[in-house]
Amino acid sequence: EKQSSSSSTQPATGSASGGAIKIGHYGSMTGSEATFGVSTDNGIKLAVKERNAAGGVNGKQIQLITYDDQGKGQEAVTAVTRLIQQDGVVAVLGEVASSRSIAAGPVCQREGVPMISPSSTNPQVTEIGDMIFRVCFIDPFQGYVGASFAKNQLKLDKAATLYNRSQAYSAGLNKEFVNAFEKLGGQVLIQQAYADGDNDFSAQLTAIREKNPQFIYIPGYYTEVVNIARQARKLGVTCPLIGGDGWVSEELKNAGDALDGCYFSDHYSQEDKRPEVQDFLKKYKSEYGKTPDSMAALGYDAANLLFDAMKRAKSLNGHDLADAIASTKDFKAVTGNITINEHRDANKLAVIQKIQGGQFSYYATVEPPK
Amino acid sequence: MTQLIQTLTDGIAVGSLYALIALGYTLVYGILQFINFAHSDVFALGAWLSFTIATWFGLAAGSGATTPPWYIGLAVLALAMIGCGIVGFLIERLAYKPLRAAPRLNVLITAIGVSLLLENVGQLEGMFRGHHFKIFGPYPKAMPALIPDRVLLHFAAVQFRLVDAVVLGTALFLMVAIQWLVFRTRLGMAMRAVSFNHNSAALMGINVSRIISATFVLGSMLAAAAGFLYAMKYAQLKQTADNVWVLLGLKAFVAAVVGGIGNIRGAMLGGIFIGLIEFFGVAYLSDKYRDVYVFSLLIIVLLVRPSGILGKATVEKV
Amino acid sequence: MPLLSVRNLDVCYGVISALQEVSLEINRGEIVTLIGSNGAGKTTLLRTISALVRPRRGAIFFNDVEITRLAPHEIVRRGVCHVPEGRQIFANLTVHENLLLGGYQERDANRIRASLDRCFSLFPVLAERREQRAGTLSGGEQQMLAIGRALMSKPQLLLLDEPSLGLAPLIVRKIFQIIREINAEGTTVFLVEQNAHMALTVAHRAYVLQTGRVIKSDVASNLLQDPEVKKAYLGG
Amino acid sequence: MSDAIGDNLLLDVRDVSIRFGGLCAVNKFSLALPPGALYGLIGPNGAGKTTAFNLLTGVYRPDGGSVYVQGKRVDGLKPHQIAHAGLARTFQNIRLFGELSVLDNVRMGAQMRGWHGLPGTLLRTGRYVKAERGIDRHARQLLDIMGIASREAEQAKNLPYGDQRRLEIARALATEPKVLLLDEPAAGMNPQEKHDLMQLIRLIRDRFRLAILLIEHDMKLVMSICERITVLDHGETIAAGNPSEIQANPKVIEAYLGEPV
Amino acid sequence: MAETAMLRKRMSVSASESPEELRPPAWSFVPRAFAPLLVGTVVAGILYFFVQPAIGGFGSNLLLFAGINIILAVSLTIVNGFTGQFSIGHAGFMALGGYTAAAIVYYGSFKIYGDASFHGGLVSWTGRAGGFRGPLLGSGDLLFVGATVAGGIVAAAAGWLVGLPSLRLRGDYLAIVTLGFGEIVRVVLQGTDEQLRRYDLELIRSTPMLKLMNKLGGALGFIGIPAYSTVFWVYLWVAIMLIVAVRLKHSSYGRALLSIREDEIAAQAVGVNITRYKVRAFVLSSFFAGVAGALYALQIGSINAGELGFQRSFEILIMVVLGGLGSVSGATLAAIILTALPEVLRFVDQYRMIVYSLLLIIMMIVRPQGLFGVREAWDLFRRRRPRGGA
Ligand SMILES: Nc1ncnc2c1ncn2[C@@H]1O[C@H](COP(=O)(O)OP(=O)(O)OP(=O)(O)O)[C@@H](O)[C@H]1O
Ligand SMILES: Nc1ncnc2c1ncn2[C@@H]1O[C@H](COP(=O)(O)OP(=O)(O)OP(=O)(O)O)[C@@H](O)[C@H]1O
Ligand SMILES: [Mg+2]
Ligand SMILES: [Mg+2]
Repeated sequence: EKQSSSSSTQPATGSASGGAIKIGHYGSMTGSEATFGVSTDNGIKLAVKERNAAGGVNGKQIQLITYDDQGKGQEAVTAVTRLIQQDGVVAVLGEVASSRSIAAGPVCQREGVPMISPSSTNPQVTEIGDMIFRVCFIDPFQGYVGASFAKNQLKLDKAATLYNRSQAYSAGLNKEFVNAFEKLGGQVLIQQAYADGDNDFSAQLTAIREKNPQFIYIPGYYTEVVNIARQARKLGVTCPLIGGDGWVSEELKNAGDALDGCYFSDHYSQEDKRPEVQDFLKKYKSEYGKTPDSMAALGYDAANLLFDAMKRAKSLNGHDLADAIASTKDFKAVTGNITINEHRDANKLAVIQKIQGGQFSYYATVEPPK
Repeated sequence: MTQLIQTLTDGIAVGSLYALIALGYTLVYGILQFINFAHSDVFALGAWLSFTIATWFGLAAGSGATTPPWYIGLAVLALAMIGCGIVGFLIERLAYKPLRAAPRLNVLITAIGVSLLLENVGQLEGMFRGHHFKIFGPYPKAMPALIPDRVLLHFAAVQFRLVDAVVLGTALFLMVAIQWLVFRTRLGMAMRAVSFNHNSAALMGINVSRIISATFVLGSMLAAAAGFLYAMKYAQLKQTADNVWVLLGLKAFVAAVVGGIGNIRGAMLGGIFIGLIEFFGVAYLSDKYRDVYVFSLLIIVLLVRPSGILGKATVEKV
Repeated sequence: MPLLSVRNLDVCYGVISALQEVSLEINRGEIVTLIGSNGAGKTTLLRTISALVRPRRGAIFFNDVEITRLAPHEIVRRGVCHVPEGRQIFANLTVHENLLLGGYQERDANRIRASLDRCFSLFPVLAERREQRAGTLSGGEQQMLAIGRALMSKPQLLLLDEPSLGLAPLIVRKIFQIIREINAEGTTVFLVEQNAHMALTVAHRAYVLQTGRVIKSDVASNLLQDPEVKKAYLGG
Repeated sequence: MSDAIGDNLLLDVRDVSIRFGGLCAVNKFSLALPPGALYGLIGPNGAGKTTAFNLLTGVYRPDGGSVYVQGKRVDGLKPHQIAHAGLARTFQNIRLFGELSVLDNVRMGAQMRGWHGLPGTLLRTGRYVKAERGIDRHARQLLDIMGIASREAEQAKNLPYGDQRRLEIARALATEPKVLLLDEPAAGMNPQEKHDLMQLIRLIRDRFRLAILLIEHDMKLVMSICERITVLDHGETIAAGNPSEIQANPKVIEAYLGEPV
Repeated sequence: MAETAMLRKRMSVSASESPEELRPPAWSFVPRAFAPLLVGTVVAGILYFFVQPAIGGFGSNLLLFAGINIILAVSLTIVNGFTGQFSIGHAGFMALGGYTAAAIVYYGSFKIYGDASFHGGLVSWTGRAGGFRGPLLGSGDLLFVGATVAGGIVAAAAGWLVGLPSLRLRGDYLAIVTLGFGEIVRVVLQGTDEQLRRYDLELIRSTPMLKLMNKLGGALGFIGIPAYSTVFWVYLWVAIMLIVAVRLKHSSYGRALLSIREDEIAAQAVGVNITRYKVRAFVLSSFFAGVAGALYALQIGSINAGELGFQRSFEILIMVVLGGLGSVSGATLAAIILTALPEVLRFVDQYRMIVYSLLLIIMMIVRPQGLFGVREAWDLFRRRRPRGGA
């Protein structure tokens, strides 16, 4: 009831915050990528609410300040500067898109405030410096997961890919998948691309159909995959489609039966009996009335990992906090057990989900490459 | 060969959707000489309204859902058109009308403002005074199928579907209907008079405000129809601020310009042209530069014919 | 009872005052002319009567009903028709369509046809050019079209703003002759003219406007003899 | 006529023609203006008078024929090049720079003769300042002459019609032309104003030693001021001569005047 | 006749003046040419050394973006406001300038220093970490300034290309072509190859600069650029931009542009070569847009073409219209207001963009002529404006 799950954007006015610890989140809450920003924020808000209900961190309540960056690098820089300088947050969560994490990351690095990106997968994000962390896969790993699953488990050799060339996530994952798949001895027959805002993929799918691949790797977001799948089926492309964690969403049911028998890599399985997972699913569903997508789960994990580090940190001073985050080992998160490695990336396993009747379920686990 | 025919059918199918949206641009431009940048948002609104109304009717998407009888689809379409018509009316009255005498650039900026407003209101979802509310929300939704998914024609692996036929047919029908309206009716004559000069039209006893409102309402209803058909064709609707809508609107606008903005048949021609260029470009050149083809075509056409393919060059008498 | 009566009209463009305290009356069946030098405010007065410009103060009555606050199209409907300065014909429409627009508020097809016929009999040239785009007509033809178009609505009062502007002498005489004919058929005419000599010859009464004020009003033939008017407007 | 041929002609037009689609708007139009000439061009509406001006000033490109300004061939050149050659004009439908001030309108004309480039403008070189001061002075003088100096700060579009016409003339004069083409400069003026304007035009011609060609429908005026008159009808030159000849010419009476004025 | 006599008198007022008295003394050239620039430099210096530390990181961040937006808005004013050519592809020029400068500085740093970190001097120092060491006007500064100018030049070249169609196209048609151009730039930049990184040092060293120009980062954008733009540099460019725009506006050159806006045919009739002027307006305008893009990329340290589409162009256009078409001071003020507005509106939370768009509509309705109309802020304080040389 109190400012427990405050997503308030009021600047610190002393009285309102009391002794609360402030953390910031920046993301695209409006504009064309709002879907992802809102999901992440929902996950973070849920984590904050739970944490505060459980007495906060070290006896202090957490206050979350969320700033919208409209999906623009410039706004991201401004938002993060404001979070740090005006609001005095001890840590920053964000962004979904790698390009914006890369734009705003240097601010955190310079100001010595740790930043945890929930879902920026480009390897270069954490290369900004020792203040920048993440809880998601990086592209090379997930690309490998997709490739090795297709090659080793499904025994498929001939791939086509269809990716969003204007999105770093999609383009990065595509590249890593192709690398890995070819290294494993597979053959990528054709790579096709689309751009943000495209909604008709029949031209690309027609080109792919001509090559007759055994499967299509589609490293995109669920917002596009549904249409791609439907159009593929209409064009008579019947091979399985395989994707990454961008697929995770209950909106996949929008595809009807078009995605039946398709697979995607994910951080965790919703059938996983671990209490972290089941609690999260239940609470998320009761709070927001829908199942979380991976952005929400990663936002939730990023926040909880941060709280965990806060508890362990010598002080909430940026460098102490960063040290604590860096030393995270086997943290029990929804999206798997996270260990922060020397690159400040998250080491965790990946699972493969299979889709049937608009629902997805656990299919396999993939180990990291040796 | 299959690829050629496939590309051709797809290009025409998507092109006729462009044409449908372009009709609205061209109508408003032809009468008011004003690029209604909010048109693509009314189009998005049309699609989302169709979804919302279909949901009210208890329809749902997904596997196993059957297509309801045809009159339900028609009812959804009609209601969406009415809804968008009302919104179009309000937009014109509240945002554009006060700017009648202002420079055109101002109206353009206002249109951008309206567009931002519609986008951001559409994606709203949140808490207000402890109540959860939602306009359309930030998540994509699946439109229930109202047109049976039937294949009309087969050619090897190429299928021509009912939905595409309906889109093409509607575009053609509306083109003819608008052409008739503008050139054969009293309202159309008044519209053309208003397009020349508001004051002169008023001196003929024409209620200029009403004609402009009518134009806008009509344009918005066209957008709604296009939105409905879009929802039929692509099932999944992205949130209102998504680039999909903007880009579709932009390409439709480009189509209108290529065909000769203000020219109703030009919109149709331009739409199909753009659709074909896009698909043949992706299929036979490179998938990387889809939008580049469209915009390059635009630039080339305008350099060769500065007022579009069917547009009339307005020579100023000195 | 005057057909049109303008009372104490003040009109401004921003801070520039164009008309001050203008009052005048036009009786049924008259031809009244308004003369005055450039920028005197003649056009402004006509524009105010047909509501294209809003007055700051004052009132306008037509048939004893106040029309000051009406919209332009409502005033047209009441029977006031304005042929604006510079003709303003619909350049991209045909002659025929222009005329039809003139009769826009008439819905009865028969009456429209009757008006058209009358118009074509007044201006036979227009009948010849029926399907031509109005923008390609010559200046004089455009002027005839503008007047013809105004007559289509069978106005009680016709406001003419400088109908002779830029026309060849032959045509000017013709236009003035037509004004007389129209008037003889019962239309009241309010004529704004620079060609003061001609205007005063056809008109019954006249007003003289100087920098936004009515400075004289009299029977036209008197003004034609008035030394001041002669000096200022008739070229000595 | 033959005595007017030679290098001392300011404007020499030979057989220019143009067609619009099927319409021959101007056919084999010829004219010669010696220094100090004040000639008239008349004809019914749509005769092609304005079109002839447009041909001379490069707005339209003639289909045939040639135009010389001070001995320099200008047909086929761009309008701005023709302006530099010494031909200036006013427009039948006034074309002022409406949003600009009256003074700026005339300065626009004056700058043609006092040119300096972008670097000079940005660095404010001595040449630039000098040129700019010269332009300014020249412009103010012209406003004075035309009697609209008191309105120099107003926006051109807000001037009354008559003053707009005067301003157009001032702007044209500011380009320091040798030949001035006036398209119905007195339209919309009352007889007294017309009379004043004509005096002014005469004086301008004397002062600036120009040749002036004038389109006007007011016969009283044309006949009293022009030394020679050319009559166009349907693009054809149907008569040319001094005022009394023209007034007596039956073709002109039939096509244009109607009856003797 | 009395009037004739008066006319004659009016005619004779113009005593002939010797042209030499109009020419200012030669010594006055230097102060006249450079005094404003000097003032601009001093102001930029004050902002950098005194104001920036006082307002903190958040304030100076806004200050920087405001400065960049001023350059963008005023440069667009030259095309849209002065010349009346309707351009909505300004972000495209910005992107070109930004990527060019980014590539030069990034790859140049590798070639010169062997890494892409900051090698700046006194006026490029953002006080980011540690203390300031290094040369007063560090060598990195020179690279940066060169890159900025190069960015401007590349954008200007593109401006020339876009200016050409403006000769044939009018109004909305030109607008849509510029928009198309901007989108093409965006798509092409998004389709470039991946950036070479520090692991590829040898490859960078051995590849000629021009060949590196297609390795611009693709979808991710160009990242890891050393951030040289500081308040000083940005405001120095703001000063240059303003001086250019104001001097242009109040000169024959600028009036020629204005006359094109007002009436092309009449402009030609008074000897204006409209072809040349239109193209030059585009070139000048896009040069500064390119510079602004360079400053932007080198301030944030990354640049992403995906964000520089037509929506960004619209933002700039809004500043121009809001300021008053053709008003330099208006565009400047509007740029400042519109940079700050989204931050001011943060308190309305998720309704921010809604309030923003409503404000936009309302501002257009209540002040259609923009903040200052076509005039300048200083005109509002003066009744008569003795301009030019008078
Ligand atoms: N739109 C306007 N904005 C500002 N001032 C205007 C406007 N229209 C007219 N004026 C001014 O109002 C005054 C009266 O103009 P109006 O056009 O009524 O004169 P007029 O008598 O018709 O002159 P003319 O014989 O030239 O047609 C003039 O001083 C003119 O400059
Ligand atoms: N750009 C054009 N395209 C087609 N026809 C044109 C064009 N310009 C002029 N005309 C036609 O050429 C003819 C001559 O027109 P012009 O304007 O020269 O006449 P004018 O002698 O100036 O008449 P007025 O006295 O009415 O001004 C007209 O029939 C006109 O319609
Ligand atoms: Mg008038
Ligand atoms: Mg003419």
